[in-house]
Amino acid sequence: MTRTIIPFGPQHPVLPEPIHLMLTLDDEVITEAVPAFGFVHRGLEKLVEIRDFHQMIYVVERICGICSMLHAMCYCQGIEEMMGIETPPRARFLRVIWSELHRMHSHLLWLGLFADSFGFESLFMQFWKIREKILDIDEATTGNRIIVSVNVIGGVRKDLTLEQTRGILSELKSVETELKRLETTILNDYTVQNRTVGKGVLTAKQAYELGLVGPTLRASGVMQDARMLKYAAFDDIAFTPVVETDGDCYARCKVRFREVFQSIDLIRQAIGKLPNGEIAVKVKGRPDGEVTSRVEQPRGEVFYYIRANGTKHLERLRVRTPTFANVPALLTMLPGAGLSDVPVIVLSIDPCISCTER
Amino acid sequence: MFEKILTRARMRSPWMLHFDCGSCNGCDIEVLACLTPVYDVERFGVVNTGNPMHADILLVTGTVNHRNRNVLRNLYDQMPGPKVVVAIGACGLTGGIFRQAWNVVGGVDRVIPVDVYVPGCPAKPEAIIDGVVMGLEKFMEKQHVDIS
Amino acid sequence: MIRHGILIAAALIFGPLVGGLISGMDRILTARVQSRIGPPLLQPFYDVIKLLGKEKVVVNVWQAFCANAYLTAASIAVVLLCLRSDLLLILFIQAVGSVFLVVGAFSSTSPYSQIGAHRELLQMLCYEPLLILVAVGVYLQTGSFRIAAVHALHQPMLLKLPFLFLVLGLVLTIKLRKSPFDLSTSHHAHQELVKGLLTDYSGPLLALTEIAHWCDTALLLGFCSLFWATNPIGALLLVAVTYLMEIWIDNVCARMNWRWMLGYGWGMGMALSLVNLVWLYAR
Amino acid sequence: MFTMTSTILRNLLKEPATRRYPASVRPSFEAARGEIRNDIHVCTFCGVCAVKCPSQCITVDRKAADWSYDPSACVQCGVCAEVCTSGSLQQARDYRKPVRKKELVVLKGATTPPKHSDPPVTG
Repeated sequence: MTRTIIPFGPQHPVLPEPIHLMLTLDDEVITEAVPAFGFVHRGLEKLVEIRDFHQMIYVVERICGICSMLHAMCYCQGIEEMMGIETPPRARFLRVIWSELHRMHSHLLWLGLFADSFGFESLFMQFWKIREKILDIDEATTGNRIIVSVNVIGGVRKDLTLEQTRGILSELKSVETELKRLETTILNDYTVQNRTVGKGVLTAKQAYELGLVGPTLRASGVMQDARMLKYAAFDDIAFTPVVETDGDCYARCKVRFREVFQSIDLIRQAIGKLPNGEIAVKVKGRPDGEVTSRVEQPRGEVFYYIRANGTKHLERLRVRTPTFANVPALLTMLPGAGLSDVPVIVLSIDPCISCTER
Repeated sequence: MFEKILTRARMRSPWMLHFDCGSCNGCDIEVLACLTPVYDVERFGVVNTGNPMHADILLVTGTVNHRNRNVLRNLYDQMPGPKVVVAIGACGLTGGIFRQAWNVVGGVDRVIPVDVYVPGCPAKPEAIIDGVVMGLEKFMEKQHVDIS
Repeated sequence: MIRHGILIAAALIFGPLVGGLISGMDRILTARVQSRIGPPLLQPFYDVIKLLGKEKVVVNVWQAFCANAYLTAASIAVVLLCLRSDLLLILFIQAVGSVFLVVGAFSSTSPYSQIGAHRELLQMLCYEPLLILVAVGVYLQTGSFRIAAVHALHQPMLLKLPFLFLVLGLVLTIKLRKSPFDLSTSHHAHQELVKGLLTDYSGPLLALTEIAHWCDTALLLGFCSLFWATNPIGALLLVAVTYLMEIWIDNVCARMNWRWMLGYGWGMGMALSLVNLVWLYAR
Repeated sequence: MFTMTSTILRNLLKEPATRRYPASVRPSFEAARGEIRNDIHVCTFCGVCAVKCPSQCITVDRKAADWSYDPSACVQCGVCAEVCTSGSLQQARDYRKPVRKKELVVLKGATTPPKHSDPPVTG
């Protein structure tokens, strides 16, 4: 067979999101991959001109449904820093709990989609079955399965009762046992390893030079995690990033799988140390000045730049999302890979196109 | 007689095509979650085909923008009839919270005819199942229209 | 003559019917092992009736002809099996049908369809030699390629050809498009080629290929049943166990790539067949 | 290889995880954020909800005593119910059902709006 050009996307069942990849194939081996973006661009950063800075929380929350909690948290932390608001300790711990729940649901979703990318449908179903438990916790405590809308400037909107924290802990226990059962399959199965080990390898140097973030970077052996900045309540919680050294799809899978357990541990710590008190402080005045804010999302570090001018509308909002940083890795890894490895490699960076394009 | 059997078969075997038309992933994931064990829409014969040529029911999530409107139009045109379009989520209905953003055209119905609107942000899987079932009733009506 | 007529009619009706029912049961069981409820038993029939009633989109005339030819070949193969005809003839007619399916896919311009067709050719390259080897094993055992000779045996063939039965299982996995080998197209959408081979078949044409696929399923399971031809209950049990194993394999394996399939299929299949054939020959 | 076997056997022996949705409906969680309902007789038409709504899908006409909202643009964040001064806006637990046609919800109160002594203070 000679040269074939495959249009991968914008509508493709492997990746539900619209990204268009022009894959030039030479006998099922990729020689060139050219991405085309813009199918999800909504231009919401410009909405700051017509939405005030409180309303923008709900807009940035809808940049992406999978990392929504962390977008809002990053935005609120930025505004709080700008306005010099000290959030109550309880609110900071609650933010950690919900953000780690969000990370768990995102990673479980990814593990399922990843299993599906190499055609392991029954494994996909198992991960998504477990994920429903996390979503139930979210819905019971915040009111919505995915877009939790708990962050406000100065704290959080909802509180956890003692009963709810107990409920969370017992649910997490069952999630943990069910995940342990799948550990041998996703990490040790012959067919899974055959499809993931040695695929899309990035060395630590390459990964660092490409400017990758998040699990994709940590799987290449670079220890970097925005949670090490000790935002929210992370200064009171023991935390070491999960790092693997192989830098292939299997290592990325391993990092994310281990991070789910790490999140369970972090939530347990946060619930154990949850202080009493207020959950939000009253906000007075208008933001003025400029600030940057960083938070570790499931996909990596998100970066917000906010500039305000003392009115209720912000002057400029700029979001740099983790997938934006990780896409160059894709273009390095794809040439030379087989067509059947494309979904595995594309998913291994956990692309979130709606974040990237906003 | 054959018409009756055909309508019954159509109602029981809606193969779906899901197009993320610039959604925030919220509704997207809920559509996928419908396929998974807890909701399992395969009970109603729904299969995620991913191929417009095979699909009967088009689930669209998210806002339409100037770039993906052509893709949406193409997908709709490629589906052989009879077909049903279900718009999902506040964004799919009107553009939701983004409808004043500069690159947003608006709801899905600006580009293709929509049969069922499923509100919500994101729409719950139960609501999506309701929407699909409601869309299937359309097959029955369409049949009557065709005969008369 | 009348007996033959009835047999042919029965094969034409019950071949696809049995195949469809098996496919329905397959879907329910697959759903159950994935902790779901799954569709009703008659779901495949609803699907096909619906597809027959869809708007006809013909990419080109050649493809329409190919879909019809595939169905014709597949049903002729089932009829011949019921008439206890020549095993080699059946296998060749079945292969001709598959070739038509591939040619139809090649005739469209969609790259998905093209690559799917290419992979299907590789799959055929993998399983056809193995099928012939199984037929050779049957010949060595019975002294004839005719199925009637198998029915004349006093002892189940499985006892003499256990490894060749495993090889047939391997072929069945490829032919049923089950998981490690669902390369060219699969029953669910999530794969890099969308629907691969079947991408451009749509509406009534897709229904034809689906019915033909049921015939293929019935044919291969009928072939399996020959390994316990002495007793109908034994044959039924053997087929049931074989199919359960297929569902099991489907649900515990990831999809592999074609290199692995050729290596594993040929390596494992040839080795098992040779061991069995040498054993038969030496005895 | 075949490490998934124990999981699929366990699934086969246990009940499916499926909730048979239309046949059995799970009640919504207490905290669930569903559709917005306005008790128009209590509403004072102060317009805070319209100002605060992040999706800007509520319009209040004070003179005509009109309260209308676009359910198909609502993102169900619950801010309007939170800031409602008269307590007339409530967020129900149930999600809004799918519809065939998009419609605005227009509620008409008494033509002379009840006087409220306290003008709303926005924070």
